Amino acid sequence: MDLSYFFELFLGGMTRGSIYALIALGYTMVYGIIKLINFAHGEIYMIGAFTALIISSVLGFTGMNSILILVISGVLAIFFSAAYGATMEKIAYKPLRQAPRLSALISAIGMSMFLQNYVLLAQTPDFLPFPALIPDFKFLKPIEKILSSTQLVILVTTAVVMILLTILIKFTRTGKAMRATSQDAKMAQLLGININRVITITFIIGSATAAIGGVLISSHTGQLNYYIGFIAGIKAFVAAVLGGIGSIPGAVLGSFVLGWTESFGTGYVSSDYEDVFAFIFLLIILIFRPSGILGRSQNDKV
Amino acid sequence: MSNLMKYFSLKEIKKSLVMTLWFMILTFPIMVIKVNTIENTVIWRWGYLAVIAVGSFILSTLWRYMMERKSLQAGNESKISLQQKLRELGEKNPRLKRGALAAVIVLVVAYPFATSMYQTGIMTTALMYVVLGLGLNIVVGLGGLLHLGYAAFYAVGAYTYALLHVHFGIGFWVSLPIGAGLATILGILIAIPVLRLRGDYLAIVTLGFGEIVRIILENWNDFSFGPSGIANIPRPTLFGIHFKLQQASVFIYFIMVALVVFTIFIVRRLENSRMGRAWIAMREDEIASQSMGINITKTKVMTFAIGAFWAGMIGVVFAAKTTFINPASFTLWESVIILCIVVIGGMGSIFGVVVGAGILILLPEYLRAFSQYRMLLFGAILVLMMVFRPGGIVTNVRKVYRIDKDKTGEAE
Amino acid sequence: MKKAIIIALVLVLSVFVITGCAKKNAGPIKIGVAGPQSGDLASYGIPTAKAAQIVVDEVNAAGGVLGRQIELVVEDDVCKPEVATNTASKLVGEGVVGVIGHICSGATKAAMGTYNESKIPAISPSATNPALTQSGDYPNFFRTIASDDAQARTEVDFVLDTLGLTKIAVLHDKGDYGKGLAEFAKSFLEADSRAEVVLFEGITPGAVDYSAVINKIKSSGAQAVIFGGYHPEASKIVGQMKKRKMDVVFVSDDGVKDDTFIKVAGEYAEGVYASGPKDTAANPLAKKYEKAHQDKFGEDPGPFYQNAVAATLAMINAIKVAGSTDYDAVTNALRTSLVDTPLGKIKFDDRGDAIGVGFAMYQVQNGVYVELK
Amino acid sequence: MAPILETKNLTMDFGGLRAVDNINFQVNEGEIVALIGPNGAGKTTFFNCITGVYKPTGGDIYIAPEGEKTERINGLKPNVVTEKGLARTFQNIRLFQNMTVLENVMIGRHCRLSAGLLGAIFRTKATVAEEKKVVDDSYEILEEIGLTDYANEFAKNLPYGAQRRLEIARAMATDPFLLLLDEPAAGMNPQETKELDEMILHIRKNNKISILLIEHDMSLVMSVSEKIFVVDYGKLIAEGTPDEIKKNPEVIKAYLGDETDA
Repeated sequence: MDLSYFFELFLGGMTRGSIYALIALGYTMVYGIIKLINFAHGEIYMIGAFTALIISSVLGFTGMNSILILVISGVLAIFFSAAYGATMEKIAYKPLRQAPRLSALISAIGMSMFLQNYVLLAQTPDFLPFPALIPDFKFLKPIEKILSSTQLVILVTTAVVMILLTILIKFTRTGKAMRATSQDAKMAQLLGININRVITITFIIGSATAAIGGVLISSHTGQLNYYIGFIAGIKAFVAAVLGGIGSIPGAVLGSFVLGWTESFGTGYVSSDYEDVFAFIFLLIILIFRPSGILGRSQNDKV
Repeated sequence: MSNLMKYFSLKEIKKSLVMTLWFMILTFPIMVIKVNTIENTVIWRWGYLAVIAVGSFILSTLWRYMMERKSLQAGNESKISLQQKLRELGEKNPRLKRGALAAVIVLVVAYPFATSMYQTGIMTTALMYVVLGLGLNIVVGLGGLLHLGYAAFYAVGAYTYALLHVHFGIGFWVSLPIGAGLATILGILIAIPVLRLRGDYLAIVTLGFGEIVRIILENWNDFSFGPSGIANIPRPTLFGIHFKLQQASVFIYFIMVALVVFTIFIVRRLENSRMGRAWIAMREDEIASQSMGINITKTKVMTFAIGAFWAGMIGVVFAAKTTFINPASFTLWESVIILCIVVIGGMGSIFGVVVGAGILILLPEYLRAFSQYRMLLFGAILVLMMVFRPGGIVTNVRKVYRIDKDKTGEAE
Repeated sequence: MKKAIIIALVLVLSVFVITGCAKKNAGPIKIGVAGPQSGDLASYGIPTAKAAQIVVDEVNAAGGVLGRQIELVVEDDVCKPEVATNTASKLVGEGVVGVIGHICSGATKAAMGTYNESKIPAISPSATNPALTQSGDYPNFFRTIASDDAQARTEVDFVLDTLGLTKIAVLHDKGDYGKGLAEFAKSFLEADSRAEVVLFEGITPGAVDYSAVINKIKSSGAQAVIFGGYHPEASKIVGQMKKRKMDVVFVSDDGVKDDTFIKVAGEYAEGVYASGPKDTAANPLAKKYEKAHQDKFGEDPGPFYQNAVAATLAMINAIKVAGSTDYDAVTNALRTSLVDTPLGKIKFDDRGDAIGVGFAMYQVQNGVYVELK
Repeated sequence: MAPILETKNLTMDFGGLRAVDNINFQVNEGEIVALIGPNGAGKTTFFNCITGVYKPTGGDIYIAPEGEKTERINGLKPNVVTEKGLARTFQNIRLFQNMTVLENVMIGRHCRLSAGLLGAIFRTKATVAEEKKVVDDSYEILEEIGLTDYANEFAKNLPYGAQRRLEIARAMATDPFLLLLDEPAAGMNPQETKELDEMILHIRKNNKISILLIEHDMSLVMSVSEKIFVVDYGKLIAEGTPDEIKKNPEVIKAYLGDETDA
């Protein structure tokens, strides 16, 4: 066994995992509150990335400092993604609260197609290079072969976002309202919680984390097009389910486990079947823990 | 119509203006600024802002009007479904029913002769999706199991025929039952490990299963010829007669008509049988149905298997129709489109699936005039359809049993 | 009841038989253009439609061919085989005498059967799958681009002979094009005693990160990577390899020999090798049609534009030489009559490949692809 | 009289929580037995153990239908338990909402029928006859319960009281020797409760079914049951005739005391 090879795969899996995690967090939050597989979540991530690309290239012409560009375009990406998320909820999901769950799923699929083609038509179907907004850190020079500064930023951001979300949900009023809504929306409403507001806030937060993901991941891969949200969304969904959908630490853990599965599967077997490993692993986990690694078992009350 | 006037009141106009402003902000970066980081150019398209402004003003007003209409309608529950109306009409006038039936038959038979080969091809595709929709309807609509990997069974059918032809020279008619049978077996195999999973967990695992099948077909060259696919698959023959292109397309059309009739016949019989009732009971309440003596394991495996059967069968037809298959035809989107047919049409309803397939398959074809806006409109239509008619176009009606009063009287 | 149906049927049928009788007229000669016009691959199909339009406008302005005007019928196949069969039957129904297209190999294979039975020749500017010409199943198929195996041969020869590298990793994107090419490269390498294939793997397009594959390349000790696929994946892989300071030569294909690759990969693109059609920039016809595109559409032409111009010119020339739109005469003319195109003077061999259309190796030097002589 | 249902030291743990604690319990043939206790005492869990929804963690459950051997049914699947002749209703109504009333009852007959896939497709003689019989039988049950007017309505459109009765009709359709009713009177008005009272007695008389019920409505419990078991915190604290239970100080303390508070 070559230990350094193992270690490199481990780190690579971790990078992948943290990328998935940034998207999976939003997925899992929305699911936790309204039990909807938000198929269009990946598109929000894509729109965040696109907004950052647009803003940063406009600012690029002004010759602004690159850190400032990163901050401004990041903030605007978060703002616009959140706005898209909230608007999408109002249009495509809110009228369907009482409808069969499959209807909401189809509405989400429709939204996903709409947003993809909206960006395709308004911008371009081609891949565009995404500027390297994150500078190379000097202190990473000795280990740059193993860990790039973008990777480090992604890892740190994932950790910070997860901690902030956990604090938000555990300790704030809004968080309590969210938990109450996810447990029993009807009851929460009776207790005077404005569940419409809670759901909107959830979408805003979920979309904001997706936007952060969009900006960071695009700087990591250096390119984007209108379609990047689809695969990333599916993977994040798998990660969220793996960890136990609805659970925030679960989403992060699930993402890392998925990242490692893919990384080790590729490294020790073959990348031909990368996704197959991921899905088979998911299946095995679900057979033994039908609610995911950290998911609460949802026994029906009889 | 009179309450439409109120949307011209100051208050409503103000609401629309707020929405307009919101959408102008929302769409600003993506609509107005077009960047090209390859050429390093930025184009400002202020004109689009005006389009967005006018468009969202009108749409926002229209939206609120429609929403209000919808909530008004929600009040009166006694909405009779289209299917029920038709059925009642048919019962009242048996002659009308027979006449309509005859007209439909004439239309169906005459269609390929009246139109071009292209139109026949499109209609054949639509008919294929009718059967696929009916098959998935058993799993999703009747069994209540959210299945996102249905295209895998479709692929099994297509590859069965293609590979049987390549290796053994076996023809269409022999492959048809084999393809359906293999898909059924695969349906059973996938059902067993996922028995314990519910709802969305089932959805993601079936999605994964569909992807696994596709990836295997892509990677395992020795078996499936990989991504370059299998070409020159023969079209169906009739008693050894090979048809010319035009005739063959008409022939496949009639094969599909026959298969649609066959499917509707079987599915109708199943849905009102002991087994069909068990499927619906499982959909309605798994625990209660188990407590009423239904073997959930067996029922679930059955829905998966029978659902897969149709996909396998149509897969064989698909291979024969396109004469070329590769794994790219069996992606997740394929499964999603079939699911959309079931849900848009109206879950659990045969008539609904027929309508859904018609809309979803023919609409994009006729939306071709809008070429690049096609998928955009398609997405928007899916959302609007669900928002304004979440139960699908056709709401399902259960069989009405007539009881022979005298008989039960005797039994007492 | 039954009787009524039968009578109705007979009536309906007879009406169709009467009206359906062939109506032949001496209107314009119709030529079909098939390829993706919408969806994510539209950027590969639209340039072909534009090329055909430019050539046809020019011919029509000069009085057409055989005294008749040419009319283009553009149809969308979204690059999907199942759609392509419908597209093909639509074109057949329109009465086209020849087709420029299709663009993607899979869609082409699905459509060719329909054209073959209807005796219509098709010239593709971009379908590179070797089986299209080598299997003998598509006698009516021609193309103005060289096939994948020729390209793989060029790449392998370059790596072994010119660069003198022997330990080679072959990667592909699991797609029709990329995997086919990679498999040819692998088999050529294995047939050569000098070379050793240390890794053969497919990567997943659209994946967010390729570090695991890159680690694998690193530990395999490969001196060169031959990649079959398109530029988005190539730029991700090259970028991540360079970031890790890996000193491995990257050789790729026509899907990467695209200026977009250089723009997307930026500094990391420097030194990358790619095979591509021989440089035609010096060809006067290529210059002429490039300018025509600029004049008409105000932008640079897209991928396969010159190949499509060549295909259209060849088709029209064949009709002219044949003196009719008869299938046998036209295909014979395609095989025998030399035509001047942006790709040089070409005609087609018995299998349908254009003679004289081949590949050259390019390298990114100072941000542009430079042909290596 | 031999017990047709008997539990010996039945125990059910959820993690650290013991919901059912060593309960010994019998129902004799033809009896109407009530199981009472404060909310959360473990009554429904006890039901779920017997009917196979939960697998008990300790003890045994035996059934001995008339003329058959005693059989241990621990951990059998709910549908198998139902086949063996125990049928239940649910505290929170679990009807098949989008099926008609008649179909709901027909589902109850499911385990007594045999038509399979081929039978359904080819409409064999046996299947047609069976289908006809199941419709007739189900209709008969609806008549007995008084729901014939609603036969072709969706279950979800029924008034509340009728939904409760439909649950009982559906359970009866499985042809049980013992009917387990989980709070059948919950949410009913006194008039409806009184009708329920008569119905329960009628069912026993007419169909020779024994009945075990969980109930909060004391008037119903006292008037229909012959034997009452009282549980509190998962433990059996008393058993006896209604009169005995009324006088039992333990029960008054644990249960009736609670009631008067509320």
